Amino acid sequence: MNQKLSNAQIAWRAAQDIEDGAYVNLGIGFPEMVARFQPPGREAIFHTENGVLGFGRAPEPGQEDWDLINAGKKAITLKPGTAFFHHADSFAMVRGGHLDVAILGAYEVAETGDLANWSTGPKGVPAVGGAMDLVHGAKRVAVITDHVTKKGQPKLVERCTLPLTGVGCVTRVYSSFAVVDIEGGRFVLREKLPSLSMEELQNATGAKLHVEGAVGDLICPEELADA
Amino acid sequence: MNQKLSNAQIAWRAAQDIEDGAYVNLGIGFPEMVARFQPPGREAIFHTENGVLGFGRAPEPGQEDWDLINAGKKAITLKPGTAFFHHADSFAMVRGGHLDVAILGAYEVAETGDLANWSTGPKGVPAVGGAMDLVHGAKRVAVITDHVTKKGQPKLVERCTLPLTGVGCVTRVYSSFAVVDIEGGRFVLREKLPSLSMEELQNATGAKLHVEGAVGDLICPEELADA
Amino acid sequence: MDKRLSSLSEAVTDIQDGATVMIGGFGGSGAPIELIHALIDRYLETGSPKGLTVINNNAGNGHVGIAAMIEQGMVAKMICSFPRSADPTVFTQAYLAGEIELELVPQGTLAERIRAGGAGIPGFFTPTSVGTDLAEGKPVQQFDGRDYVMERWLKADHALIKAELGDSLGNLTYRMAARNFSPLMAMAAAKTVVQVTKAVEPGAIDPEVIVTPGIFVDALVEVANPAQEEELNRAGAHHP
Amino acid sequence: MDKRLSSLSEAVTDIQDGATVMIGGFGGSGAPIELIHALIDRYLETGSPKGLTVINNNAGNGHVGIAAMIEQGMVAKMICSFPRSADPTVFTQAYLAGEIELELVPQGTLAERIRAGGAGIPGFFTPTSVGTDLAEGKPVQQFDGRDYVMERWLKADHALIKAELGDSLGNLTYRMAARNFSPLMAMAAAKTVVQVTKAVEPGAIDPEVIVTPGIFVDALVEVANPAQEEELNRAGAHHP
Repeated sequence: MNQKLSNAQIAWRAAQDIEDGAYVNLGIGFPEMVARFQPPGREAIFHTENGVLGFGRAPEPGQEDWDLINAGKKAITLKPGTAFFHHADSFAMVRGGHLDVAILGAYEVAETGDLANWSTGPKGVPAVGGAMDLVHGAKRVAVITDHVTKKGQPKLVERCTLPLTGVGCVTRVYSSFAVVDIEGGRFVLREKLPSLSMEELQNATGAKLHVEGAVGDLICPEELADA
Repeated sequence: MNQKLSNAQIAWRAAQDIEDGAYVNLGIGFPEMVARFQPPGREAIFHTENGVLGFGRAPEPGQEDWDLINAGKKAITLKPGTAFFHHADSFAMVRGGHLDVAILGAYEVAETGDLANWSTGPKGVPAVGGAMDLVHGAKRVAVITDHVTKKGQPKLVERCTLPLTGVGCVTRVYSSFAVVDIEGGRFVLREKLPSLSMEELQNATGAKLHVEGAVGDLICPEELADA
Repeated sequence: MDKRLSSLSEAVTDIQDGATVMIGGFGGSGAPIELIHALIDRYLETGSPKGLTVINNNAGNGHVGIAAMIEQGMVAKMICSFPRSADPTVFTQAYLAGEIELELVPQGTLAERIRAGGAGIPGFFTPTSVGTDLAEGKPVQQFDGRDYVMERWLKADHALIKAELGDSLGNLTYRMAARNFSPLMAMAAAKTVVQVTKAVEPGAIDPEVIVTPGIFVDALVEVANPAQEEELNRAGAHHP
Repeated sequence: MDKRLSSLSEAVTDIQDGATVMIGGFGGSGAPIELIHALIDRYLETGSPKGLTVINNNAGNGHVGIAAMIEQGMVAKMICSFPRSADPTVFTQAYLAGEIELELVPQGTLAERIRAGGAGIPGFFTPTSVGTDLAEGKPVQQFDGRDYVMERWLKADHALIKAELGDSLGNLTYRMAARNFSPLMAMAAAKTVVQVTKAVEPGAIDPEVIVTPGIFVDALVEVANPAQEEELNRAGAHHP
């Protein structure tokens, strides 16, 4: 069971479900990678909560303008149609249901749709950013994540043990092993790595994986395997 | 008792209390006239709730641009420093306590500071506009009004009989006879027409006029008497 | 993705009977006359849409725009702050005859309720209207010793607004005081359709001066040289 | 009326011990470095102001700006959404040592609470944080079958922000993503002081593109070629 998708492959798979013209917010860190893999012929419009809509790719090193950054404080660029606005308008977009998709990272996702991704407990400095707004704002909240922790513990669980970001908010998980929908308080398996048996996948998952209809093969570009 | 100030004289008197640089909203109709009488060397900045701050005087007839109007739907003009904004920002200015003065008309003002100026009762079509926001937003709410109705009934009263615009909101009344402050639920006379006796003034007033210290002479430019 | 439509009739085709429609404008400034008239024309041809709830600061003036909608009997209810105007006879007659319902809302509360609808805020507290007839039946709560009224968000099925420049992504600018409620309504409606005086390509509007970002706009149609309601009324115009 | 000041020291002279201060910026974009450093310089000279409550999205980075304020011991409490950064050691050490208080607020709630403070809205309802630790102790109310948390406005004694153009009446524009919280903070503080990259005369800014109208601004000071926090930190700068 050492086969798994790379982060780039997970991000690629998540990008396949983003429609042309969709308004999308990508969480800071790993989810930002999704923007690299827009399918040909489709153009999503990316929102960053610090007040930019429709921005372009990262600038070349040395070309950064540090007044033009994303929520992860990374430099971005303009493209035709970019708009600036203040933070209250930005979160009106989020909370008001104007985003089509938010893609976030996770410490844990429960079969109830609960998400924990902001705090690993009382130690250290807590930081929440815009995650709690995003999970209750976007029309569709998806998670991209390794299927298990570095120690091999399931990240898809019955109930979250870490402090929650939101209750019943996630509807799809793109993991390093599978694509799983959350429907009616249950994990429903949609796609899995062909190399994994159902038993192996279930053993790596902290709650029951339901099967309804066909389970597709989760196949991502090989050239992203090392990315 | 047929001597009284003209509307222009009342507006002139109210204008004398507006400080240089004050942010001022003038109610639609009669209060708009206050803008004409800014004392030399002072410049107030006028706000209209439909989204313009720091506008200029009325345009010459024929020069109107009907996209540039005030709350009374009268044409206004730009001047250096004018700003446009939407209605939510405009009422953030009002409700958020950013206006120094609002000057409004009145059907009735009570010694409690209650104001009635939006509805004459259940007949006809009610219309409130921004009056209810203004009375609870501006740092100082003043009223300009005839001292009595056309039928000679007092407009300064113990308790309003008409539907209220706001409770305990007015602090000064500029009338055709007097300048009256509202303090601690009482009318306190500050200035009166020299030609009126205290008894005449009290008889024209629907609640007790208190005197604390000197009562000044209410003297306005003669040339405005017929304006 | 290109949000531009080629005709006014296409822009108003999916408004259903009984829908709630926000219409931009304060008096005549910002009134999307051509969109409104296209909607009236559709009603005259097809009998739909009718039974509408219309949200605007006013209730029409003269015999064009919202007044003409009321005159045709398309409007069941107005939500507004100031249904008086220089020539409000159409609304006044319908109202006094009991043919149209009125929800009167203080102007700042109206603006904030619409913004709240767009911003996902289902309720908020305001000092406006405390102790008056317009607060009747609404919850009152004290904060720091002062009373406030709780008001609910306002949303709509459709918004019809007018803007100055609009690019194909829906980014908008407005013209002077014609801005008023339109940026708020664009946020609060499930579907926002805009008549723009000039349609441009993305990038033609400086990102710093965009007032309504395209995420709030579903479709736009160019109407060069739009009619100004005030000028129509001064000329005694009727629609149709 | 001319709101322009001639020096940075004059701009920060009336901030008292224990004051609540909103500081613009998201990370380094929009951080009013020169105003902050002038405040630190005043503290180093006079011992005041100290015991401050600072409201910002973050809690400083490196050893300049807000991080330098914390490093000098001027800050009793941070209200922010994200006190982590590339180099947040100053806040982290003070926090873990119990020397600074933290009120953690979701970013959208922080923005809306500041706007509410500026707009005279003492409380509002949001779905954000429902069912989480950050909603603990806050009233929950149901609207249309969904739970919402009631949040209170945030106001401040002072706001220190950075803008691009500013005229003598206080009308402002911003630069790209440096806009972020600053227009909201300008509304919510009793006294708003702005460092502008270029001071201009009234009329030099198109009325359509003004982001913060002058009514929200009390004073401004020109700082041409302002430092960018991110660049300072990449260069390993310290203040003082």
